[in-house]
Amino acid sequence: METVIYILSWIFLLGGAIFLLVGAIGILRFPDFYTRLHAVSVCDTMGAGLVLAGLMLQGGFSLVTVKLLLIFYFMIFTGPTAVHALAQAALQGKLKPVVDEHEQQ
Amino acid sequence: MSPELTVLACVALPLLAPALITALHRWPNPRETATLLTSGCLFLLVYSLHDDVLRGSRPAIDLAEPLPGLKIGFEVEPLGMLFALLASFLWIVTSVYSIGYLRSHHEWRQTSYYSYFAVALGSAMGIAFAGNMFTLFVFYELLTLSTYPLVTHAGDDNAREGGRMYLGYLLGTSIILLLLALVWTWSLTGTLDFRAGGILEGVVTPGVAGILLVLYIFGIGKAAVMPFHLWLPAAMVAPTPVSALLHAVAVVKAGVFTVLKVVIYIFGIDFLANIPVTQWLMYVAAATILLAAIVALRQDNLKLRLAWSTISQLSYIVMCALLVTPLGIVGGGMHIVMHGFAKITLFFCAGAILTATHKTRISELNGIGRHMPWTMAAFTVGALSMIGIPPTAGFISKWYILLGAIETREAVAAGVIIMSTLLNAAYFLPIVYVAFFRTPNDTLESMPGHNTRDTDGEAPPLVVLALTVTAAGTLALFFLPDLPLDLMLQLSGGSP
Amino acid sequence: MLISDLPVLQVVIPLAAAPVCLLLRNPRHAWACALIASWLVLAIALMLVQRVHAVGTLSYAIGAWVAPWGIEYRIDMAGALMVLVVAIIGALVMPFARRSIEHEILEKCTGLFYTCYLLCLCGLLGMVVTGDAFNLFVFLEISSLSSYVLISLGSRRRALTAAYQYLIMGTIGATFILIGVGLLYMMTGTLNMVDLSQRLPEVANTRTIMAAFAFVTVGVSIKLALFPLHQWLPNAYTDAPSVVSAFIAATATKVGVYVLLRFFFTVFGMQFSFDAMHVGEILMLLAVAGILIASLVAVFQDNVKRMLAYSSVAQIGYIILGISMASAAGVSAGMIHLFNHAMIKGALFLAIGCIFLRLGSAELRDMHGLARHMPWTMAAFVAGGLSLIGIPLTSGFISKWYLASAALSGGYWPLVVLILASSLIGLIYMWRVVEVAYFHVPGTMMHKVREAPAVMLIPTWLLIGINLYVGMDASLITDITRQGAEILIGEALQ
Amino acid sequence: MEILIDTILLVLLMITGFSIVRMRSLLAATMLTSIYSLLSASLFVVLDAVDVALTEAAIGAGISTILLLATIALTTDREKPPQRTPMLPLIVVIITGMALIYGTLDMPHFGNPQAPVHLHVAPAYLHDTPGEIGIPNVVTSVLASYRGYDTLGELAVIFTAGAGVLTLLGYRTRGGNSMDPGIRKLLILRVIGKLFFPLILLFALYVQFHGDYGPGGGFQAGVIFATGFILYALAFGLGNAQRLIPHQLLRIMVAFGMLLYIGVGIESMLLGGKFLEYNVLADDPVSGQHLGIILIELGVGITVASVMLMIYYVFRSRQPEGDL
Amino acid sequence: MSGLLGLYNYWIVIILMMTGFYAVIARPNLIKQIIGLFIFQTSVFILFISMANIEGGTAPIIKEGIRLYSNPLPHVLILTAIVVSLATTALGLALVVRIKEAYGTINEDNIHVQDEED
Repeated sequence: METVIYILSWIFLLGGAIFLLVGAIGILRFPDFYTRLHAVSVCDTMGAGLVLAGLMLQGGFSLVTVKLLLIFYFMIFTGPTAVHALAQAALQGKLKPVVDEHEQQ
Repeated sequence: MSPELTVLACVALPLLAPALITALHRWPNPRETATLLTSGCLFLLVYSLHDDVLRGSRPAIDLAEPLPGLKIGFEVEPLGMLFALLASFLWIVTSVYSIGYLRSHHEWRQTSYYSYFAVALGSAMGIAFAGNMFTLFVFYELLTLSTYPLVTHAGDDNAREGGRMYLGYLLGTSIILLLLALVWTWSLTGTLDFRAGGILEGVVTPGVAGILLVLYIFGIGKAAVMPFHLWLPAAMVAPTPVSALLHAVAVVKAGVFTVLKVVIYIFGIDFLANIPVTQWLMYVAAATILLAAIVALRQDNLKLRLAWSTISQLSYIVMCALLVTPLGIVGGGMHIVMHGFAKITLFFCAGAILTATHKTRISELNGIGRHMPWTMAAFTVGALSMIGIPPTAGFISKWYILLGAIETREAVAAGVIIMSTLLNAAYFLPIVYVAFFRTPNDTLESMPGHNTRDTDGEAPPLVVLALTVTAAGTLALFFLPDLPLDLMLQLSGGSP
Repeated sequence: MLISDLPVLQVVIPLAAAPVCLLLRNPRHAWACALIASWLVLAIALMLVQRVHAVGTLSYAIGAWVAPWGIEYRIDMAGALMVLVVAIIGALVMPFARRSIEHEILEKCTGLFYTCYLLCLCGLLGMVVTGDAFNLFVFLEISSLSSYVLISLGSRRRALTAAYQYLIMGTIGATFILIGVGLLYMMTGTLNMVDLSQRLPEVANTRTIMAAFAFVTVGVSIKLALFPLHQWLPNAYTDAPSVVSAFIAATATKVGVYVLLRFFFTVFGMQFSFDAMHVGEILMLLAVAGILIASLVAVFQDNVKRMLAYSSVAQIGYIILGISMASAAGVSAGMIHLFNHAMIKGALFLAIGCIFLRLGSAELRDMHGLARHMPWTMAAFVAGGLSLIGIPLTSGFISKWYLASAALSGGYWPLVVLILASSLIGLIYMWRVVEVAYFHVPGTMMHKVREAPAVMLIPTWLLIGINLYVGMDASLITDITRQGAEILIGEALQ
Repeated sequence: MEILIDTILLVLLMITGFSIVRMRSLLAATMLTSIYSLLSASLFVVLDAVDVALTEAAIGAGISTILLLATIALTTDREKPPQRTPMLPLIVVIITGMALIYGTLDMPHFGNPQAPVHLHVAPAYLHDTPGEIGIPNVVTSVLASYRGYDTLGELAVIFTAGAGVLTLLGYRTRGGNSMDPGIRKLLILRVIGKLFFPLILLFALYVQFHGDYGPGGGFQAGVIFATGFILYALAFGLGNAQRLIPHQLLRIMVAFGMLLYIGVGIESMLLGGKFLEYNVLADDPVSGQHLGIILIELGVGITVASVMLMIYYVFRSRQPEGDL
Repeated sequence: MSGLLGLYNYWIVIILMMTGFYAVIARPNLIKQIIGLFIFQTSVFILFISMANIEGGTAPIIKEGIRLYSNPLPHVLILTAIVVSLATTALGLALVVRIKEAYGTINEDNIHVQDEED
């Protein structure tokens, strides 16, 4: 049983890490602010969630898991809110999204 | 009053007088009365001490001890007694003169003038009665500072320039050289007391003593040994009474007095005689005598000529001190008094001429003796005394100096005395000649816009009174030199 | 509360008074609060000096945790002297402050001004009495931060840049001290100064300790404005409100010097500092350069406060010069000058404060003929100036005398000449002011100028009085400094 | 493992540090500074300094960033390229760095249990805390009791900063009900803000009173408390936040916290002990210590929270109305 | 860890410190200077915390069964120092705001130019 949980937790952890990595690559590769924001927000929520889940599995039924749950709770609220605020601010700052010129024509 | 308290009073009285003078600043007559009263009292106080001193007692009192081993204290000894008598007596005369002079010139800030004058005199008293070198140094600096406002009394750019030089030279030499010498002496001996026979003998090598002597002689800038003499002509921007009392008597004599004190009580004559540097310094003084006299020859401004003459005469005294013989010391002490009377007379005359005719240049004085007979007669007496012709006081001091030079077989010194006598004659007698024997040319009567009331006749009576008194003193001291002579002989401890 | 609690009380009283000041709405009340606190501090300081004199070094374990586990307050004779300096200046500046501050800074800031002043006072006192290296850093920061604020309150906008510059340099200095203390702790495991001094000899020849020494020295040198780390000082003193200039000029750098003394002699020990690290030679060189250059720069200043500020840099040079001789005579001379200079500079800056109140300027060109309208103020200025130059019967003379004789006995010939000659440069710059104030014809603006109020003149003259008293009878102060120097040197010799 | 994390974090710190120096945009530099602070907080956790990590995260990454942002909003976010040659600073820096590296050569190695720091003074804290103070968190016991006076000094520093900022920038009251128009649009932010505000306060209280047993204490709690209100002010506008906690109240609280701390010290003196000797506060020394620590931590918390909030108010109130 | 590797940690910290220090003294922008100061100080904190570390130790919170704790004293010192650093930053920034209002710039070079003109 323990081995199963252990392996499972590592799968979660690694999966989370991959999501985070992808998000980071997205930040670097995407062309403009909004798309980058998109990449990071989506991947981060998922990645962080997976990492937390993995950690919870390792922690078992203890105070640590409760704390991790709380963190998860905070994360799912704050992450999107922050991204929303950022996008809103960019929009207010008259930042135009980059649009593919071929399509526009 | 016990002698100790009298000593204290002598110093404190003039230092406290400004309070009274300032309090009376709205009422000129009481204010001047206060000055006169103070000076009179001071002289009486000082005079009351001289008996004790002649009988051999040395009233002493200690006031404070700012640093361990360094006291502010007073002790009266013959040389100081002599200096104090001179300064306090001439203060009375100068006060009288000042009143006449300042009022006729409508000078501003008379209250502060009298106040600082009193402080300067107090400092001179402090120097005279100083019981140790530290006290002397304190009052030496106080004298510099209290005379600074007097030098710059006029308050214009000229005065400021002169004041700067005055302060720069006097504070500069005293702080860098004299203070260094003091600190050094103190660190070597642990004391700065004046002791008969000196405090340095046996403590330092002749080499160090030589350096110290150089520091002392040049550090005492008030003695105006070249090359630290330029402050004296610069100080001539002061009102004439200031030049008269301070820069012919109190300040400069304080300088040479300090030199004598250092020679007698810090080094000791016997010790000093063995230091080779002494002789060299004497030659410097001798050179100063001659050079200053030559410069004096070329001055057209009367006060400046007198100032250069003072430089020359001061070095007489320094030279005397450096002859390191009792006779020389006697001569030096006597010259302090004799030159004091003569030079103050000459300055009074210069001031009187300025007051009466607004003239400062010698070349403008043609025939002035006819308009101002009293003044010019007094001037003649002073000039004769400076040259050393009997029956004036100058003869006596020169006599002793010459004796001292001969005793030590210093041909150079003797030669210099003779030479400078000739030079003195060369720069003073022409003035007398011009004043009495040349016909007045354009200047006196026909100057346009000139106030005729002033031109015709003498200066204000108070001025004339003062200069007559000092001229009479110059003559009297020739016939009655006992008081100063007794004091000096007691100091040198023997008969002439 | 007993007599034995005095060491901590003198720091806690201003510290407690500061929040009270913040609460008081009325600036007058805040002023009264600060006044009472600073007078209490003075009373305690006097009692402390007397107690240290009677029973020797005082030690107070805060929280009853004995050193090195707890923080210790330690007052020996040198510390007591410093406490006295700070307390005297603090107590005399306060009565002066009310009028001056009402005139110079905005009304809504006055209450806060007193809060910051009290904090600064508390920080300086804490630095002096603490026996713990890290606690020193904390109180250093209290005093520094509050002095940045105090300086920034000056009426010109340059005050802001001056305060900012001071903040940057001060923080760099403090961080250097922190690094040094950290390295010391790393090698010894303790922060208590006495404990440090006992444990250091074992590790004294390690490179870490040498680096620690260098960092502490540089850090403290910035705080005390040792040439050439003095750049913050002229601006800060020039543009701060007059009261602040007086208070900080008289205390802050002096406390810095004291901290340096503590580190050199108590913590690192004389042998390490002077024999192994050769700090004496370096300091002497810097002190000489500082004295000469800063004095010369002072001559060319047209703002009197700036001139005094440069003169402060030079005077700090004298103090350091005394210390750099590493002899009991030298250290004691340095401490005498430390005390005297605090009193002199305090008085001079207060006099300038009086002038500023009436003129609204400290520029030389605005002071033409000022002496006729403000005779007492200018007389105080002249008296302070004479003391700065070192005229006999003033305290400046005493310190120059001791410095010169210490240099003589140490065989430093050229230094004696330098000490004496540089006082002449002092004469030049002081006399520029005197000439302008006494000899120039007053301008038209001058007619409205009146003498400063008595509440400002009295503290100024009290400081001048202290100067003159020390000049007349220095035995009290030389006694204290001699004991202080002996303790410092003696500890090093053990 | 720890060493690996440690090394990676250090490398990241270096990268961040260099980027900050090179960065021309001050806004970006500020964000990187915040990251720098967060990275060092992580490093502190790795190095077993949990209390420090919490503080660094709250203060370094939190409040400092907010202040920097507020300043940039009031000034400018572009840095002009430097005109002077950076040679002299470079030399100074290199010399200083070399001196330090020279100093490290004789240092005890990283983590060495035989280092002097682990042999003197500190073992006594670890050994005596349970008996003398009776709380498990040794950091708190040293902070609040053994070196309680340092903490008082530290509080005084914060107090000085508060008074100083207030003196420098002054305080301008903002119209009562106004809400920044920029914020009015952000409905989501407001909702989330309202949701989190009580949670943050709750967390602050936890950190405050749990400080004896785990990481935390007055400083951290105070900062978190202030952060909660800052969030509120961001979401609902400064005016509303000020109605919740008026400036005057802050002023009183700032002073009250200080006085509480000093009061505990004076009280212990009055009871016959030394300054800050908590043992005398109760019959039993250990409970006296407990009481003392709780009281002073409370004082710290109150003052820190109110100073932080006050500084924020002051900075924000400088901004023209309606500006974010 | 042994040899030079044992000092590696310190060396990186020193580089960090110098990075911040450089920003303080080389950059004319006032905000950048404050940021530099902040980095300088934070790096010093890392130095302190590094020295508190003990191999195999845990956080200094007493628990049953654990014998090795890292040194709590540097932690306490750094808690204080962090607060001090914040106080400095806050004051510095307040000054920067005032300077901007008074001079219209936060570039040191420009400020000097204006000061010269005064």
